Amino acid sequence: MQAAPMTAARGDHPPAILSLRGITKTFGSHQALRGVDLDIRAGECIGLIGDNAAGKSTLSKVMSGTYVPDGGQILLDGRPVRFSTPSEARAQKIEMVYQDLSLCDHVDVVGNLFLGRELKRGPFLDQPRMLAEAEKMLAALEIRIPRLTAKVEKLSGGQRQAIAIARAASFDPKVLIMDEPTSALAVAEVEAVLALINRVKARGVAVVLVTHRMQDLFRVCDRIAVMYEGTKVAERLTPDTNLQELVDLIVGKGGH
Amino acid sequence: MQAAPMTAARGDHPPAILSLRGITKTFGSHQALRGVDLDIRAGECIGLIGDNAAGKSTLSKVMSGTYVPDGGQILLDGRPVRFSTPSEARAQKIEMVYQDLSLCDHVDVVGNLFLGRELKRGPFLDQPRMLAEAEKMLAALEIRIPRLTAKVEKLSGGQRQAIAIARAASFDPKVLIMDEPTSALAVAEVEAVLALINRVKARGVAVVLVTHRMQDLFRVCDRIAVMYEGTKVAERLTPDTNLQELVDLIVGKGGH
Amino acid sequence: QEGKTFALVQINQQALFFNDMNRGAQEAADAAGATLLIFNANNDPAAQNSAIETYIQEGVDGIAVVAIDVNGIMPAVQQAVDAGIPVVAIDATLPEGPQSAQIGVDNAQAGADLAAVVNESLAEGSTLGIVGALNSFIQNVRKDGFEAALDGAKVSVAGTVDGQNVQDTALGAAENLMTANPGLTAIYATGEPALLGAVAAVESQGRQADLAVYGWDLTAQAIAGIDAGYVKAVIQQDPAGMGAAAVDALGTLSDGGTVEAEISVPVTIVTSENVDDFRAAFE
Amino acid sequence: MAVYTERKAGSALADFIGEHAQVLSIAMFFLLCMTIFGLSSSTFFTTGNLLNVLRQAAPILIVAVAMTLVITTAGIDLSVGSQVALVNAVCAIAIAAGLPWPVVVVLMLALGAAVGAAQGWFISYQGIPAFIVTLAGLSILRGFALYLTEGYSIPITGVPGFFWLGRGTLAGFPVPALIALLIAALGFVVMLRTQYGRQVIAVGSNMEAARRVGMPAKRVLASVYVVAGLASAVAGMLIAARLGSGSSNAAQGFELQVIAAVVLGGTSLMGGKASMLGTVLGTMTIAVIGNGLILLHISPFFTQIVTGAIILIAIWLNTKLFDRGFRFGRART
Amino acid sequence: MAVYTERKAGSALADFIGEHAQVLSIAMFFLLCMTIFGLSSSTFFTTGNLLNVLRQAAPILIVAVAMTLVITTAGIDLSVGSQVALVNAVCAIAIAAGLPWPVVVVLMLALGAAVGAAQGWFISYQGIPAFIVTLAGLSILRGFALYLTEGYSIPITGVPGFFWLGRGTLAGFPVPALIALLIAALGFVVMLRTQYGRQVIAVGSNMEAARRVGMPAKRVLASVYVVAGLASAVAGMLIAARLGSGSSNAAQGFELQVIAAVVLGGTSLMGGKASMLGTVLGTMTIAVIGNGLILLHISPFFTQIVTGAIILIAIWLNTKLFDRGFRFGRART
Ligand SMILES: Nc1ncnc2c1ncn2[C@@H]1O[C@H](COP(=O)(O)OP(=O)(O)OP(=O)(O)O)[C@@H](O)[C@H]1O
Ligand SMILES: Nc1ncnc2c1ncn2[C@@H]1O[C@H](COP(=O)(O)OP(=O)(O)OP(=O)(O)O)[C@@H](O)[C@H]1O
Ligand SMILES: [Mg+2]
Ligand SMILES: [Mg+2]
Repeated sequence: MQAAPMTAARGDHPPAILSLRGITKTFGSHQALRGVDLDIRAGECIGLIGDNAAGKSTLSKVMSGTYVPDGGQILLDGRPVRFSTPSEARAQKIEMVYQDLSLCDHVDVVGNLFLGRELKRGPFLDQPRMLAEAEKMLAALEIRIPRLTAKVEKLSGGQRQAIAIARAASFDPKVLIMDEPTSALAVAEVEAVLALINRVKARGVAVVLVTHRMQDLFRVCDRIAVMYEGTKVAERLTPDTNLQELVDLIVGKGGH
Repeated sequence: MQAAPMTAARGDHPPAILSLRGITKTFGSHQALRGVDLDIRAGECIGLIGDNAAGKSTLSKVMSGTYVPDGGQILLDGRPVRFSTPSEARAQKIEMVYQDLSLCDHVDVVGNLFLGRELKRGPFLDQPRMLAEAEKMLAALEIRIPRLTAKVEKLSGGQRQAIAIARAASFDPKVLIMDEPTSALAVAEVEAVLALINRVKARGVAVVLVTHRMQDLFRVCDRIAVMYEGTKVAERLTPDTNLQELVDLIVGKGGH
Repeated sequence: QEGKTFALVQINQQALFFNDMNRGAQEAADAAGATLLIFNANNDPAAQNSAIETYIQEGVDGIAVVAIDVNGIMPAVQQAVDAGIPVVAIDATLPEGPQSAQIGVDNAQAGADLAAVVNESLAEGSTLGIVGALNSFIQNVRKDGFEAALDGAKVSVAGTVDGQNVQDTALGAAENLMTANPGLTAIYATGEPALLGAVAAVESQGRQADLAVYGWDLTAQAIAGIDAGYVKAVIQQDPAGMGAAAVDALGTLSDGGTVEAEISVPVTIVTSENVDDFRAAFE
Repeated sequence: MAVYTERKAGSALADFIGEHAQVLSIAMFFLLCMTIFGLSSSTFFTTGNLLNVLRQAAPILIVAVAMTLVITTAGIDLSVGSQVALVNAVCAIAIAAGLPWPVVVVLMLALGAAVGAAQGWFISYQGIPAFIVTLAGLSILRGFALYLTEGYSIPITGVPGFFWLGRGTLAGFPVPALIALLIAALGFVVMLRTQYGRQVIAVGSNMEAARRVGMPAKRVLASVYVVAGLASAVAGMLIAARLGSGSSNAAQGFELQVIAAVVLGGTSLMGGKASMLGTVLGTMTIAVIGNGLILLHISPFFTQIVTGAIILIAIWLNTKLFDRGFRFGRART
Repeated sequence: MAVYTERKAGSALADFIGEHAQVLSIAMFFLLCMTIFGLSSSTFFTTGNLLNVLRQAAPILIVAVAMTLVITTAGIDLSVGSQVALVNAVCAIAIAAGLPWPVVVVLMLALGAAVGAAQGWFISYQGIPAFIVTLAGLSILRGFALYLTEGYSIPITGVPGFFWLGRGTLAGFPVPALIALLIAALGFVVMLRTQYGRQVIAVGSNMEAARRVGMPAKRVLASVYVVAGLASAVAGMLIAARLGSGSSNAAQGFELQVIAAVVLGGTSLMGGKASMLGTVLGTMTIAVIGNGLILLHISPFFTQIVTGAIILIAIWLNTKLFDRGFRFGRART
C-alpha cells in the first residue's frame, strides 16, 4: 500500500513559492495560531497534520487569503504580500479546497465548478461549453454524477467533496491547498485524488495537504509538518520518518 | 495495526434487533435505494461500505426515522414498525451520528450534548449537572474542548464531530448508527471512537458503522455489507474477507 | 399670550388639509407671540395619547387635537383637563367631554349639502360610485352623510372602493370602479387623495365627457378638472382657519376666558362659478 | 527539538464581552440617549415623564418579548399590529355588548391564541414562509377589524376595573408597565432557563437537527406564533383600556416598531440567537427616542427622519462597537 | 452472488417539473383566477379592462423584478415604497421648477441609484441586516419626501412627453406596461444568462463561498440595492406621470405588495433561489385579484380580507401542488 512518492531527492530544496513567517491568529480570546513558519515549494507536496483543533484549517485559510493573520508575514516568491481577500490569493494562482467545501447549494454542479470563473460568450454565460468542460474536470476524479445540471444540495457527501476538489484543481494553480480533501471519499476516489496530487506535483505545482489519513501522507508528501496547539512542533522529510513517529509528534510525545 | 475485533463466533447469530426488508427510497426521479435487506444484531457491529452516492447515508437515515422509506418494511425485535419521525426511533433507543453532524451552531457544547434530552430541576434546566455530565461524556473520546460553554459554531471540524459522537453514544442506545463518524478526527481520536465501539458492542449494543476507512472495519466490525447504486450487493463476515475483496466489491468488480 | 406654549396633535402630514391647518395655527401663534408645538402621529391613535401625556408633563398652556380615534382620545383629554390644561378639538368631532371647544366642519352636514347639489344636477337614473378611505373616521362620516342625503330614486350608488387615503391606490381603485361599471355617470371622492386619484383616473381613461366628479378638498388638479368641466363641485374647507381658530381659542382659554363650545369654520362648495376665488392659493 | 507548549486559557472577561456585545452596546446607547435627552430637556427626568414613557412602552414591550421568541426561530410575525387592532376592536364591541370585562379578557386571550395558532399551523405544518403567512394575516386581520367596526371607533364605558389595567397605578407604578415588566421577566426566564426556551433556540438554529434529536420541532415552531397572539391580545386590551375605545385603526405600524426593538436588542433575524434583556433595552430605547423628540420640540417634518437615522446609527454602533455581527466580519480586520 | 445493476436514469420530465414546480403552480393559479373572474364578470375580459390591469401593475412589476434580485441575495428592501414616494415628490418638484423632463428623468434615476447605494453600503460593507437598514430607510426616505413637499401634492403640468410615459399608448398598448415588460425581460435574461445573475445567486446561496471563489461578494450584495433604487425611481416617475402630480403620500404599503408578488412567484426568502417568470406571474395575479374583486362588487370592507386570503391560498397551493418547499418536507411522505 505504500507506493513511493514522486519525491524531490533529499536535501535538494527547490525555492519556496509561498513562505509563512511567524503567523499568529486569535479568535476572540482564543489563540488559534501562535507564530507558525512554513515554506511551500514548487513541485513538492507538504503534509500538514496535527490533532483536532491544532490550527491546520486556520493556517490553510491564512495561506488562501480567507483569514487575514493578526501578525506575521506572508512571502510569495520571496516578496511580502498581504492577501486581504481570497480573490487576491486566487489571482496569484493559489487555490484551496475548504474543509467545509464552500459550495453554493442552490447552484448546479457545472455552476459550482466554474463559480467565480464563468465562461462567457459575449455578455452571456456559455452554458454548453461549461457543461462540456465540467465533464472533463470530473472525469479525472472517477466520481459518478448522473446529472451535471442538478443542484449540489441534493448530492451525497462524497460527490460534493469531489466537486470542490475538481474546482480547485482544474484552473492551473501554482499552489494547491487541500484541507482534508478525501475525508468523505470512497476508496477509488481517494486513489484518484492521490494520483491527481502526484500529477500536479509533476507539473510543478506546490501542494499543501491537510489530512488525518496517515497512510496517504507517505504516498504523496515530500515533507510533513506537525502542528500542536497552534504551533508547528516538527517538520520531517517523508523518507526520514515513519507512522509511529508522526503519531507521537501529533499527540505531544515527540519532544527530544 | 489490525487488532482482532471482539467478534461473535462465526455462524453464531444473535437475533436481529432491527431488520430492513426491501427498503426503497426515491428522491424526485432519483432512486436512492432500490430494495435493501439488512439485519442488525445485538452486540454486533455491521460495517456499511460502498462507493460515494451508493445510498449509505440514505439507508442509515431510514433506520433512524429521519427518512420514511417509500417501500419496504422495518422490523424491530421482529415486530413491524414505522418511524415517521426520528423521535419515534429515538424512543426505541436507536441513536445516530449524522454525516452532517446535525448540531445547533448557536447552542453551546453542553447544550448540544443534551439536545432533546435536557436535564431539569423542577421546571428549569439543570445547568450545573449537565455541565458535569458533559465533561464525563467527552472524556471518553479524548477530545480537548477548552470551554464547554462555547458555541459549537466556533469549534474545529474534529471537535464538532466528537460532540456528535458523544451525544449519540451517551444515552444508552440499543442501536447506534454512525455515518462516517471518524472522517474529521485525528489519529488518537479515531482510536478512541473504535475503542468506544468495541465497548458498547460488549454491552450488547448493535452498531452500524458507515465508513470509507477500510482498515477500521477490520478492527471493530463483525459483518460488512457492501452497497452499490442503491442496492446491497454483498455481505461478508469479517474473518472471511479481506481488504482487496471489499475494494473490488465496492467498485463493482466483485460479481462471481 | 406672549411666551405661551400650545401643542397641536395632528393625524398625519400627508394631506394638504392637515398642513394648511398647521400653517394657519403657526401663523396665529406667531402673531400672538406664542410657541406652537406640532406632533405628527402618523395615523397611530395611541401615539396621539402618548404625545398629549408628554405635553402634560411639559406643562404646555393648551392642547389642540385632531383625533384619529375620537373615543380613544378622551382619556388623554381628561388627563389634560385634570392637569389644568385646556383642550380644543379640531375637525373630528369628539364625544361629550371636558374639552372646551369643538372647531371645524360638520362633515356629515357638508356631505349632505354636496349630495343636494348632486341630486339637483344629475339626471334621472344616474349611477354614482364612491372613492372612500375606509380607514378614516372623518371620511366615513362624509360618506355616510352623503349617502343618506342622496335621492335614491334618482341616483343609485353603484359601489364604493377603498382608496385607503393614498392617491395612487385611489387612482387604481377609481379606474377599476370605472371599468367595473361602464355606465357610471358620477364619482364622489371623500377626501383629498381620493379626489386626486379620481381626477387622474378620469384623465387617463379619457372620460372627461361623460363623468361628473364631486369631492372634498381642492388641489391644483381639482381646479384644472373644474376648468375642464368634469369636476362639478368640491367642498373646500378652511383648514388654515381651523388651525388659527384653535390657537386663538386656546389663547383665550389659557388666559382664563371662555369660548363658544362649537366654533364653526364654514365650508364652501366650489364650482366653476366661484373657483377663481381659490385659484391663487394653488398656483 | 520539538517544543510543546499549551495555549493560554482564554480570558473569561473577553469571552463574556464577546458573547454579550450586543446587549452591552445597546445598553450603552440607551444610556447615551437618556443622558442627551436628560441634558436637553428639564422635563425628561421628571418622575411623571418617566412613568409615562414606561406606560406608553408597555404594549410594545409585551409584544416584543413574544416577538423575540418568534425571531429566534428565524421566523417573523408581521401581523401583530393587525392582531392588536382586531383584539382592540373586538374587545370594545364585547364590552359594549355588555359582557363582564373579566370574561372579555379571557375571550380575548383565546382569540389571540386562536389567531396565532392558525398562523402557526400554516407556517409550521404547511411549511409556508412566516413572512408570507403573517403578511396575509396583516391584511386579513385588519380587514376583519375594519369590517367589524365599519371604520368607526367604539367607546368603552363604565368598566373601571378594566380601565385600571390600562391607566391605573399600583404603589405609584403604572399597571401596564408592571404587566409588561412581569411578562419580560417571564420571557427572560423561559428563554434562558427552561427546556421550552432551549427548544425555541434549537429550532431557530437548525430545525432539522432539532427534529433529529427528537424535539417536537413543528409544535415548537407553531407555538411561538401562539405566544405572539397571546401577547398581541394583552397589548390590544391594554391599549383599549388606556384609550377607552376600540378601533380598527389601532396600532398602525406597530409591527415594524416591535421588530426594530427586538433587532436593536441583538436578536438575530437569522434565528438561533436571542437576547431578552436586549429586547427590553431596545424597546425602551425606541420609546425614549419617541418621547425625547417630542420634548426637544423637533419639527414634526423631521421626526421620521431623525427616528430612522437614530435606529440606524444605534445598530451600526452595535456592529462596530465590539466588532461583531457580520457573516465574515471576523475574516477581515 | 453479487448482482450489479445500475440505477435507471431519472425522468427528464419529472426533473423539469420538480425544478419549476413553483412557476407551474403560480401559473395555474393565475389562469384559475383569470377564468373565475372571466366567468363571473363580463367586463373582465374586455380589452379596456385588461389594458387597465396591465397599466396599474406596471410600477409593481418593475420594482418586483428588482426585488427578485434583492430577495435572491437573501436580503429584503422594505424601503421601496418610500423610495417611490421620494422620487415621485422630487420629480414633481423638479418639473415644477422648470427643468426639462428628460433631464429630470436622468436625475431621478441618479437619485434612486444613490439612495440604493447608500442602503447597500450599510448592508454590505457595514454588515447591518437588510431588514433594519431598509426599515430605517422606509422611515427616513418618506420623512424626506414629507419634508420636501410639506404634505402638498405637487401638480405636474405641461409636459406631454412625460405624461406619455405614464398614460400614453404605443400601438394600442399602454406605455408603462411596455416599459415594465421590457424590464422584466431584461431581468429574466440577466438572472439566467449573465455572470452578474450567477453572482447574485451565489451570494444568496452561500456568501462566504462566493467570496472564497473570488467573486466581489460585497459589491454584488450592495449592487442589488442600487438596482432596487433604480427600479423604484422608474416606478416613482411612472406613477407621477400617471397621476400628474407628486406627493409624499404615494405608494403606501407598496413594499409589501411587491414582496408578496415576488414570494408568490417562488423566489425564496432564504436566498439563492430566483424565478423571474414567477415574479411576473405573481405580480399579475395580485393585480388581477385587485381588479377582479372590484368587478365582482365585493364590499370594500371585505377586499382586504379576501385579498389576504387569496394570497395565502395561492402560496399554500404552491407548496402542496407539487409537494415542495418545506425544509424537511421531503423527509415526510
Ligand atoms: N435529499 C435528497 N434529495 C435528492 N437526492 C438525494 C437526497 N439525499 C440523497 N440524494 C441522492 O441519493 C443518492 C445517495 O445518497 P447518499 O447520501 O445516501 O450516498 P452515500 O452512500 O452516503 O454517499 P457518500 O459516501 O458520498 O456519503 C445520491 O445520488 C444523492 O444525490
Ligand atoms: N471562526 C472562528 N471563531 C472562533 N474560533 C475559531 C474559529 N475558527 C477556528 N477557531 C478555533 O481555532 C482552533 C483551531 O481551529 P482549526 O479549525 O484551525 O483546527 P484544525 O486543526 O483544522 O482541526 P480539525 O482537524 O478538527 O479540522 C479551534 O480551537 C477552534 O475552536
Ligand atoms: Mg480543520
Ligand atoms: Mg453519506
